[in-house]
Amino acid sequence: MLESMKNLRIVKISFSIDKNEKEVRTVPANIFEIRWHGRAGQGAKSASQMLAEAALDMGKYVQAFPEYGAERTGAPMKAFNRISDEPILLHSSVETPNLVVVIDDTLLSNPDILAGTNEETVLIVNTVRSIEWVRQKSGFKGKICVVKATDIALEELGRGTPNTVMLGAIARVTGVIELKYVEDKIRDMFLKKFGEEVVNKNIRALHRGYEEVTCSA
Amino acid sequence: MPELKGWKELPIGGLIVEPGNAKQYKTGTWRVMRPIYQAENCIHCMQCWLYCPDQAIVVEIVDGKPKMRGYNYYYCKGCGLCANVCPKSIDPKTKQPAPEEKRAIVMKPETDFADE
Amino acid sequence: MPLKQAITGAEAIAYAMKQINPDVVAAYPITPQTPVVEYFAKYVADGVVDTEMIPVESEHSAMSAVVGAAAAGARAFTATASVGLALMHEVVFIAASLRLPIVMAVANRALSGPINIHCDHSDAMAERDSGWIQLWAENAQEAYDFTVMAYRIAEHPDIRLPVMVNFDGFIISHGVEVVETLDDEVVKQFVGKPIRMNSLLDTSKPVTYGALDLYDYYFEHKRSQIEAMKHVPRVFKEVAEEFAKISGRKYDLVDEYMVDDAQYVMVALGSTAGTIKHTINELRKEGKKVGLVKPWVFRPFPKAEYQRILNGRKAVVVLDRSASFGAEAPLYETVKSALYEVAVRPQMGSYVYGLGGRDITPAHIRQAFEDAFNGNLIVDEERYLGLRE
Amino acid sequence: MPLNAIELAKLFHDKNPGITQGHRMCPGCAAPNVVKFALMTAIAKGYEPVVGLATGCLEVSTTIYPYTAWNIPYIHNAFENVAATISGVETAFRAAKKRGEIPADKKLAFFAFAGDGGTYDIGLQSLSGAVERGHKFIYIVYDNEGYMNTGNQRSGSTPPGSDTTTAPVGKKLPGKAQLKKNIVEIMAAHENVYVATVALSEPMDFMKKIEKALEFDGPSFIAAHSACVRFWRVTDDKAVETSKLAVETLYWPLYEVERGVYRVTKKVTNPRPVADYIKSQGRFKPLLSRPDAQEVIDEIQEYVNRRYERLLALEEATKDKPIR
Repeated sequence: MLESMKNLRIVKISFSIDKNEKEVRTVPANIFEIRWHGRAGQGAKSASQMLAEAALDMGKYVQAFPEYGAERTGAPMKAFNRISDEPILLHSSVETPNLVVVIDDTLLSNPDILAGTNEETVLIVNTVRSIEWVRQKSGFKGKICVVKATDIALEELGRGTPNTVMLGAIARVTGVIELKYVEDKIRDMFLKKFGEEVVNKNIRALHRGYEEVTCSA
Repeated sequence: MPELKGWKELPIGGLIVEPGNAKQYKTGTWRVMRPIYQAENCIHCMQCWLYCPDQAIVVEIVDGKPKMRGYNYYYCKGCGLCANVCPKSIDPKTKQPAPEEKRAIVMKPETDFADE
Repeated sequence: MPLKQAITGAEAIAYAMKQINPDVVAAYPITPQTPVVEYFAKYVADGVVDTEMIPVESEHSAMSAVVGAAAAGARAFTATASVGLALMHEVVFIAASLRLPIVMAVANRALSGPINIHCDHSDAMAERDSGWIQLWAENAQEAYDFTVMAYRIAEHPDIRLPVMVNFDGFIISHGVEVVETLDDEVVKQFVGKPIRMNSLLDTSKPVTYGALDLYDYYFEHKRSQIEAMKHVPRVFKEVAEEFAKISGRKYDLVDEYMVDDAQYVMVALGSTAGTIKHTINELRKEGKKVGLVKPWVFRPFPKAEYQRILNGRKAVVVLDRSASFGAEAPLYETVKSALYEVAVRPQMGSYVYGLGGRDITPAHIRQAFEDAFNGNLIVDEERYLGLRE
Repeated sequence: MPLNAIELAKLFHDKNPGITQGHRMCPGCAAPNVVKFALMTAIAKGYEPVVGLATGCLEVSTTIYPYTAWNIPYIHNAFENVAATISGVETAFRAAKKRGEIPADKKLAFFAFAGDGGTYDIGLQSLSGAVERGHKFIYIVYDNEGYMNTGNQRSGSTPPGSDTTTAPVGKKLPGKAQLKKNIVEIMAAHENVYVATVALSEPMDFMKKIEKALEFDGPSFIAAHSACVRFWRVTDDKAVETSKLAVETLYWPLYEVERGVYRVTKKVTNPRPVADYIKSQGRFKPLLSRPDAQEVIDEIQEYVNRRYERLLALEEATKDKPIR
């Protein structure tokens, strides 16, 4: 048993819905939980992992884990994150996420999207449609944010991989990760393999996600 | 049989660390037929030595050449393979079994030697 | 400098093995162990290690090959899970009885059938009497640490037994967590050079491995195997103490969490222990005197520790992630049997949970604790958490 | 200089060739000679042998604790995994050499011995895997066509009509109905391999093939005709004679396949009828008293003829055409 693990205290993670409105939310215990919805092969698992790594660099404790079945490419899948200022002991699955991220808007009518959510939960969706459309499609009651992540990715990267854009949106909406740490991760991952240009493209995509995400009031 | 040792005295893992110690084990007691070597008929071709499954043929090197010197009965199980592969067991003319007095190896019942 | 990394348990183990740079790795892929082999194969392919890797055609051959390699004096490693471990079963026993210091990581997964790829402990429990030392990791950190410590225990001249490092399939193997890894050089120093004994490659001292051992000697050899296990607690503690010096992380035979004043103590293996700790934190805030005693070492079973810790507690609740059909669940049975000899026996309750990867949540753990608080434990009744009736 | 009895006697008259006296194989058993021929060749050629053994007669009889009839490094692991086991030993050797822990010029020869049960049947996967991976080792099956260690049960190698306890010749059935599995072709199909058949009655051919195997850069598989005098129901002195008959009737053709190139190493121009081989052994006696005996013999004869023709054709067709 680590010394630091003893005497856990309740911590609060602050996150902003938009620039003007600051809100402090008490998450279950001291952990911020994210659930990702995507299709196998779309990169939700990598995105959750990258988010965990960026949060680690910020001095947080993190978890990232996908839900595994025997599904193949294209099947709906989920991935999860936990982020905390304290070591995370929990090893159960995420039941009441603070944030739900949907990588593919064709999944919105899937009732799984709403599982364990309440009005405090935030939903971020990669879609070209409107917030209203998302609300109608999903029946979600809480805060909804939308970002055209695939379009942005196509424009910036030439490939429809929305991960980095989504991370930008998450940074903006929740504050659990900060852009500069994600930038560092992008550099770590791509610089050696693909060079400066790919790094810069991804960083641009990340920033556009941050700038272009829009949320309901 | 060696003295049966207690568990603390044995090497770990059931390992045997004394290479080839089966040589202590006498297999000669299994014998019901005994090969008798008749040196005068032997051509020292080493076929008996080559085929003895129990390495019971005694060989000596004389002037750089191997010479058959009979049996190590401590090991010989009496299978008779040596006699079977011995070229002197066959009459070269008739291709029939050679008469005993012409052979280099003759198999005799172990009971013939009961008095030893 | 120790390095904090967000990596999976599988990568943590492969990373430890990279630092150890063993002589031989023989392994066959099986979910959810596969990434361990994949990461390691990449290290080999990139020349980061100079280990000889044997990509065998089955787990049976994986264990057979590491037996051959270890008998040839090599520091050998393999990894498996579930039915892969079951396929090895025969040779798992042979590895222990030949006293070969092999290390094997097991990403614990349910045994078939029906086939299931998720976590439970039925695979390792089926090997609990195989003569292997069993270490059980709660998280990726412990999986890394135990892998670093394993050869020191296995190769110790008083022990010479194989070590199984258990870590929960998917939950730990595929879950990304923060792992503090040590410097390569520190690990290398700590693990040291292999202690080679009775090598098949030493033609000047030929040894015979695996003789036919009949009723006149077999029993004596088993007795000496039993004896080797008795040295494990002492050696484990020595190694753990040294490990604490390089890592700051202190291990023992059991992990005691908030037990000092605890009246209600839970016992569980693996990742669930973390969820229990989390729940204990919540219950403590509510003023409940609860704690956890988790076996870090399950074989040999730290009986004396359990007796010392659990004597006189109000209740002991044991959670098992495997069933023993027609008998009590393995961890419960073991703990209960240990408590037969204590002066003041606690109430006891047996809970089976999580078979085939069924989730276990703080609510389930609370439920089991509630039964204990309410005096509602029946020593001979096995209960189930998260099961639909 | 090719190895022969005289030369070997000079080398080994006062020392054991890996296997020693005091083993408890049946009197007249062929298997110890299979081992002896192989190990003498290796040692004569400057190699130090290391042996792995599958569970079986040879294993049981040579290592009854506290005795071992091996004065060289030896490991028995289990029945079905000798190839995987020796692949681990061989890999450890390469690892140690690479790391400079043993001298670079140390010449070890890794042998795996197994009976037909441990080769044709339960050990086939392990064998195939180890050969596919290309470990440098020599696998030798002493083929006595049944589970003789446990009292003559049928194996994939048992020939039709042979009386075994699990496929006995009965009032209705004529014993095993299936032909012997062609293990040699299975192993040859691994392609980057040296495969050969040997018989005790042809020691020079036997040792030459072991020499080739030692020098071959990869795995080798040797199938040795190995009479079980006890359950083939021949007298104790007949192991070599039976092998000779097997070769002369073409029941056991002597050939080799090196990376797909076939070579019949002993051409038999006037083969004796297979019936001579069958009638020489008591294991076929129950068959011979059945009215359908001739049918079974004819079937075997037909198979033997065709196989030999095929081998000659393959020799012709694959000449100078190694598969890799």
